[in-house]
Amino acid sequence: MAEPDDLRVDGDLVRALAALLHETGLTEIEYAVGDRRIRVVRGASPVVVAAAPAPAPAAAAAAPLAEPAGAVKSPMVGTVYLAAEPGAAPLVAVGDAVREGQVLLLIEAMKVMNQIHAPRAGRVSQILVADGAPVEYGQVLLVLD
Amino acid sequence: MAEPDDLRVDGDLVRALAALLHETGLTEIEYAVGDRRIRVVRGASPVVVAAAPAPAPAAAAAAPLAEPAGAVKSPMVGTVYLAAEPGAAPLVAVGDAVREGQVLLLIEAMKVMNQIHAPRAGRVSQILVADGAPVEYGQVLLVLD
Amino acid sequence: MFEKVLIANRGEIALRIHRACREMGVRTVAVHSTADANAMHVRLADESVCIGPPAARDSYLNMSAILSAAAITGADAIHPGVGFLSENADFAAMVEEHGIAFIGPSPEHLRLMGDKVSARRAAEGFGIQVVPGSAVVDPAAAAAEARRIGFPVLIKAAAGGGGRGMRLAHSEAELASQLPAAAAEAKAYFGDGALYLERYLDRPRHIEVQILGDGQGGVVHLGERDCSLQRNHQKLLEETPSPALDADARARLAAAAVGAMRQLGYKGAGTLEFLYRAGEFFFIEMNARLQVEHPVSEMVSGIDIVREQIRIAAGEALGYGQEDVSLAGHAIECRINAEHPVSFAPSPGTIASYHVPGGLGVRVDSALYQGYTVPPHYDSLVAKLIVHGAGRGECVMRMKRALEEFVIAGIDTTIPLHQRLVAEPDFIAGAYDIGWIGRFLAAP
Amino acid sequence: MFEKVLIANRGEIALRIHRACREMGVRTVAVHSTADANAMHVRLADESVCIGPPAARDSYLNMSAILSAAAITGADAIHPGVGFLSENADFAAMVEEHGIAFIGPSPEHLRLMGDKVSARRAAEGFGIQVVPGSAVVDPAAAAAEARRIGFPVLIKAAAGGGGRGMRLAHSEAELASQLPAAAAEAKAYFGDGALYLERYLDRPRHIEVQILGDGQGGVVHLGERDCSLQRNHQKLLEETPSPALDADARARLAAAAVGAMRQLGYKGAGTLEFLYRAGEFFFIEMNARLQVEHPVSEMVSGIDIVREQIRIAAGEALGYGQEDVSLAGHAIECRINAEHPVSFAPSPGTIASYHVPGGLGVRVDSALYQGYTVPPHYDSLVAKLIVHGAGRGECVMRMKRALEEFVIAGIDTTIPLHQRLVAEPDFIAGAYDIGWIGRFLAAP
Repeated sequence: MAEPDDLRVDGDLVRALAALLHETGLTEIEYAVGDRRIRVVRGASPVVVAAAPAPAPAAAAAAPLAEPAGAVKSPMVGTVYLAAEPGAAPLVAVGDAVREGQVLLLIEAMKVMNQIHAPRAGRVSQILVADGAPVEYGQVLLVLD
Repeated sequence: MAEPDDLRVDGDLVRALAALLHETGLTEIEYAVGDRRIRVVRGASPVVVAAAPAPAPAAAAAAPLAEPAGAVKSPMVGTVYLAAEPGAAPLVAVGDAVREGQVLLLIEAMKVMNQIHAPRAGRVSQILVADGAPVEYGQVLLVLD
Repeated sequence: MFEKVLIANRGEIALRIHRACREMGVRTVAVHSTADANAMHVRLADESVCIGPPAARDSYLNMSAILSAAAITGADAIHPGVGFLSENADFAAMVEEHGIAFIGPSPEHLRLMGDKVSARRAAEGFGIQVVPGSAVVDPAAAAAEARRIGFPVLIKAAAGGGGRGMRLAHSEAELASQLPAAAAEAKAYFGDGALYLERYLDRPRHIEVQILGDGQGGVVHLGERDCSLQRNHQKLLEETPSPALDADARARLAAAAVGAMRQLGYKGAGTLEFLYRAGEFFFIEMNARLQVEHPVSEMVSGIDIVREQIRIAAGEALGYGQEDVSLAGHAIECRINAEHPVSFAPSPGTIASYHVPGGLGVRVDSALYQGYTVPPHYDSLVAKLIVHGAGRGECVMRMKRALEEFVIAGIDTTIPLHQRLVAEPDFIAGAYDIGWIGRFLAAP
Repeated sequence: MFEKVLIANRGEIALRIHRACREMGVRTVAVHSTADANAMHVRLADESVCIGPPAARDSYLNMSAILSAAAITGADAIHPGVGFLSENADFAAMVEEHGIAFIGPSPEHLRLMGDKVSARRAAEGFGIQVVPGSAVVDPAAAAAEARRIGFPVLIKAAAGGGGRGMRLAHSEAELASQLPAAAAEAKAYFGDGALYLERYLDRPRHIEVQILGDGQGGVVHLGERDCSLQRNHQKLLEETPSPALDADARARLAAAAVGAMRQLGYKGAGTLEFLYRAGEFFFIEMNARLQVEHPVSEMVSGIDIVREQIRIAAGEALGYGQEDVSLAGHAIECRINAEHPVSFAPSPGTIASYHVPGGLGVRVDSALYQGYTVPPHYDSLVAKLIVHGAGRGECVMRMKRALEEFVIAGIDTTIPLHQRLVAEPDFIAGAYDIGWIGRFLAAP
């Protein structure tokens, strides 16, 4: 008799069932013998992805699909600067603790410098843009812990 | 009691159930005997149907999707006759026992009368065409028990 | 020629512009709202920039975001498409101030044609007949003017468009009672309470002339379009040539439009719109931009209007005259909207299946694809089905069979309405006016 | 006009014919094998009849099944399409004997043009130059003939086609050794061991002329097509006009073809195929039927060739002369096959996703749809992408962008091959001959 910690996934079994799904056109197979039970389901979802032509590369780096909880996103299109003026020290660095409202970055749009403020206090865990880089609306600039 | 290594998938069983799903138009079958249980589901697979414009009505009645085991199908396109000549008695009627090779129907194609013979002995359980009706290739003409 | 064109629009017209650029070897930048991240033109463009949230005022109408996108991508021209900023003279001026070419007419001409009163005055100056009428100064003067031009009269917002805020007055009493409400409505819709009064024409046709001018003396027309089939002033189906015009009327109309644009020194693609009734044309307005229904003119002329816009904006001369333009056959466009074909309720949603008609003389301009989700934030036009044929009869039959083949599932569309339309004896006979659709839809 | 046309074919050409009928108000009967029960033309036709199992000899080549289908549906005409029974004189005669119209030339003309030797003799009779050569009577006479026309010579099956069984001989010794094998091959492929010997032309172009004749004295041509881009004698890409011809050569070619068809009293659509080299045309054969590549001629002429076939078969006169036919712009067709783009291995299977290019000047003739399964039983042509433009350069750019937009997933297709092709400097320059593709594919 199998022990509970014996419940390892049998890859070959899953593959065999998946092949059966394809072969038969089924979308789900459930199988149980005693206390052992397996159920495989094939969704009808691939259409969306397959239907579209290959996406063209985005101008700016696309925002990551899963964005971190403390992401600070760009409110506008423009060019990002990490320092108040050329040659000056960066406004913030990874590891810095910041106050709510503190200026984190600058974004130049239409020849105007816009300050990007910390939405809350926290610690800068990542900076995702380079000085002078173009940014698009909604792009994640940096992450606060 | 089934041993753990008894959890082998019976591919033939799944295939048989899949065929049953197709044949019956069901979308799900669940089966249990003692502690053994199987469940197969067929999705609504709308792609094929949805992608194509509404099908036009067929000239002749389309062959039924699930054809009976003893179906005698038309080997040609033409006009079917149930009797050897106008006004004569039908060659066979529902309930008749027929010998292998017995003439069941006539199909006129290119002004030639073609005899349709019984592929095996049996009893006529259904006649699915009317005298003088057009038939297409593969259309079920009658069914032998 | 430009290196890189930023397309400041969305949907099928953005794809239309992308295609023209691609065929000219010009790179494209798509700008888009967050709602359009998966749009076809975004996928096909060389580069794309997200410029704002779904609301148009924060994205497709956000001038500074669009200019910033042009700056960070190094675009040397902006095509504004149709709607949004395409007729905004301030935007055109701002684009040019940034050293970027605006693919459209000059800001001065946008300004001139953007105001109904100044456009009408300009047309009169060019010797084109306008619907008799004038600006409303005060109620007493309006009453006197109405008596002069004859009741019923139409009250319109001077800054308006798209039929919004129009009111009909059959008598002096009605006029007096309508004026304050019309002014309030004009103020609310267009930020300007100024009104305009004109003669009401009974059952006219809407006929417009497609013009191309290079601003260097070259002006040609690509024939007229009959856009009388309108529901609530929204065009549903357009065709060229108009079944209502004879050769003489057609020649008079084209000569008037070309003459005016030559005098103006117009640069770009533009459309002069007229009401037509009993042999007479009355100028109503000029759309100093590309129009949704431009494909029908392309089908009969063989001229790619968007390519011409781009060439003209790049400083090229037309390089051909009217004698080089030959208009062959007949073309019809059906606008397919994501709307219920009876209730006209908008129907955004995911396209479960999509199959376009093909074959000879059939063109589809659409940014749909299977699996695409039509967002709820923008207008409902999702596809334009355009057919071309040797004659009008052949063309109508081709439209019928193409509509039969067109599958858009998952959302409601106006395809069934168009199928009814092309089977109507009045449509087949070409006997319709701008009120026809309203009566057709109201019929039991 | 006919009431109901039976379409004795499958795939995109069956859909093509259905569309023409539909636009003429003629009802359609689709016939199909069991493998094609879900085909697009079957779904769209007014009626459909299953005529046999997948093998073509039992279905699409099954004359009695097709005639029976016509009888039970009451069709009054049969369109044979392309391939299958389209050039079968016996079938045409049988159809007519049953009181049904055959949409194609007379059985006599099919017979005349169906045999290379009689076709060539007819052409010579009409004053058209043929490739020097003659039928092989015996080895000694063949050697004498080869000396007369000059080595290298080409040995062909008299009853052959599609390039099958052709052999090149560079000397008398080679000729002597090739003749028996060629005869055996001709016998095996075509059921007839008769051979034909002709001068081998070095790197000629394949240029053909599209003809329409009404059998009542009316004959017009719709210009030429350059079909030199062939792999193993299978055309891959066709265009009109040919980039190789000047106005004089073009006029001579058209005049020869029209003159011949007028003398013959030809009824229907047909194509005279020529090899062209250094200003000289040599007749090779006539296809007395619709051709796969007919759309390019439709794009430049605006004439619906299938509609004309149907009108002619119904006894109508053309109703226009050569002076009424104007050929405008340039057109290119890419044949998209369900084959691996490098290995050319056939790739039947289910279409996982399908998205066709659209916009100005783009036409797709295809019976594919998302979810359709391409059966393994028939030829691999699954789509024709045709573009039209004002000039050849514009047309090539349009083809490039249309190929970029075309999505056919789930099977391999030749789209990537076409993408390479339209980017090749030789293709862009129009500098290719019938051997070009072979050299291109053999290059490392």
